[in-house]
Amino acid sequence: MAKGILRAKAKAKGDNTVVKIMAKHAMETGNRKDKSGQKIPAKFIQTLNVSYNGKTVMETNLGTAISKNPYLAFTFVGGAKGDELQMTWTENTGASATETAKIK
Amino acid sequence: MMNRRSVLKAVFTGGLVAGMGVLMPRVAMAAWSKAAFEAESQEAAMDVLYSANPSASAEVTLKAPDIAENGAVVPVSVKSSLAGVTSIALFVANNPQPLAAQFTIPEGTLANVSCRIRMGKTSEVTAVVTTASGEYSASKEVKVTIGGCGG
Amino acid sequence: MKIIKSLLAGASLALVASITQAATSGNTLASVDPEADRIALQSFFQKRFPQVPLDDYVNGIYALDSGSREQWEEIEEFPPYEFDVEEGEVLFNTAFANGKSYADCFANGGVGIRQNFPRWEDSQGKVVTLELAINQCREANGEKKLGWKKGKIAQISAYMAYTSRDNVFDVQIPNDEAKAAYLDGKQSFYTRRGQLNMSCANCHVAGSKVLIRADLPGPALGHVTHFPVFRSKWGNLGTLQRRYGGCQKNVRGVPQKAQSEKLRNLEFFQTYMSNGLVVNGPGARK
Amino acid sequence: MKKTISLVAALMMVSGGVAAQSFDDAFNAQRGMYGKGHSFTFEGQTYTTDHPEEVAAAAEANAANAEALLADAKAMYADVLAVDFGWTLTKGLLKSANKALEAGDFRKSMQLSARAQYHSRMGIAQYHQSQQEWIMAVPN
Repeated sequence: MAKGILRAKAKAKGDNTVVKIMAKHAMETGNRKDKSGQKIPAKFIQTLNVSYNGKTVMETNLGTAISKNPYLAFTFVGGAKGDELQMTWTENTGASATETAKIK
Repeated sequence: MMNRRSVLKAVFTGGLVAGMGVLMPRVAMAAWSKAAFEAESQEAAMDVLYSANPSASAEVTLKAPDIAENGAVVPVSVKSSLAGVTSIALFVANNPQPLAAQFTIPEGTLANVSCRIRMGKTSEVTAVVTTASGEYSASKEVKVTIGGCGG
Repeated sequence: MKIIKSLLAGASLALVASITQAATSGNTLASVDPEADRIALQSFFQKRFPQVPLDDYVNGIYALDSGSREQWEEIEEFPPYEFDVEEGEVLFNTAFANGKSYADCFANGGVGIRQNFPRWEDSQGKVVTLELAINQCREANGEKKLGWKKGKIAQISAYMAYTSRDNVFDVQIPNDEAKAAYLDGKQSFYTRRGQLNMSCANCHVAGSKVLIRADLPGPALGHVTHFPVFRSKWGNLGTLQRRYGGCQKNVRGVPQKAQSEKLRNLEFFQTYMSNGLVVNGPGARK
Repeated sequence: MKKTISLVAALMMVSGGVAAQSFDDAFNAQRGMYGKGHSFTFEGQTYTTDHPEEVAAAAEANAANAEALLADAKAMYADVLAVDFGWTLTKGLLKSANKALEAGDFRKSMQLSARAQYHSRMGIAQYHQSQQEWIMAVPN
């Protein structure tokens, strides 16, 4: 299953769309040590941006104080059942990807 | 909402990325600010981001538990009834790096976000809401206890 | 006699003071009455927490602790085990090298059957938990066993529980051998272990309104309905038997082995106690 | 944690469950009140509040005694594991006792072995006690 790391539940509710996103990610802070006492290097999602119809509806900058499997919920005006959301994440390592989700 | 002072400060503290972000035309918020996210005190982080100290406001609502079930996953929500909210930021004062997240709120998106944060120990959690007229905040102490067994 | 005990031992024995010897169900194969046990446990909790509806016990500790419940409901908005259910489904549907799959080992293709486990298997003369059945299925098809406590086995178990949500637990005790296993599990549940000299019941029955540091122990009723669980403390998904080992270590006892006869019987007893409640696993816990 | 453990000790003393004071009750009451190294009389005889393990640990500190005590403690640990009632800290105590023995610190080794043996003896007692008493905790 070539699914990305993001899972989204986007629901059209009246004039609004409620978006809930969770990423499968350890959000390593860089402060933890492994069993041999070596620091585990920081590896976390730095930004997660969501757009709808080419318009940005949410931009986030995240730090290491965001929990493992980061969660984000917000609501924007507009959006209709069947439409698509674009979600772009970038890691502090430079890794990045865009994933999509349908509004239900 | 950064002015020249905070730009200078950001650059001065080695926050090259933050500085550049601010110098760019302000498309919503600045890029990920190393200076702010790596600042080791809430004051320093706020200094990078804001020109003045945010003032407490009843129109900012921070929802967080009194006692966190588990400091690793603390559900937090922020909303505001203020007009023209452009961004929301979350700080955990006693974390090694207090700035937890920034959310840019474009027009058409409600000033109401939820996320889950990590807390190393009991701490004040502060939400700062940015509007055209400045920064407003709400704070709440969240207790992090050493668990017993956990249900 | 009990009064003397609680006087001597103070607070912790006082917990037992209100409890008298079971009259209707005993400690021998002839006298033990599982149904009476189950009803007695239910009425114990209903007497103690009259405001909590019976159905709510499937939510474990969150049936009793409102502060935690709010956070849990927030977490359940997008629970961390969703990835595991997804991965469990993929694992469940991936064929073995011989072309067969898990679906071939279970009734109804393995879907919606969580409520029938653990079950007494006459042919094996023992209690078979869902996780044991999963590994038996693998071995019967020439695959290696999975580890018992976390990872793939927990994910498969989570998926199978997920497909069984809202089905009513229906653990059967078909004969005296099964009853003996039940009795053994019951004894384990009420037996004090470890340096702290505590039984499961000390915390999860008698102690269900006593704080352990900042935590309330989960009520024994409905205790097993939401497993496997994603515990924030673990940061991943784990099986009930992983939790058993953790509990036994918490009271400073050398833990019994996962899927040992003792722990399988304990799970058999505990699940029988939750008969009538629904499957709501997998769960999210602190 | 200290508090919990002393409570545990209190629980241990009620093992007999007989109203008239048995030797165990008397011993435990005296031990609880005065700690080790105290003398008391029970039915006309004088006893001390020391556990048997403490008496053994107080023997002359030499290699032979330390080795013997460690061997006893290990044997009893095997016994308690056989009935499935081991305590978690015992293994570490035995390990430390072994280390101290190798380092030539016989007194320390004997004290650690004695503690390990006490754990195992209590675990075995817990096993026997639980066989009788578990049913009393069942609600009805």
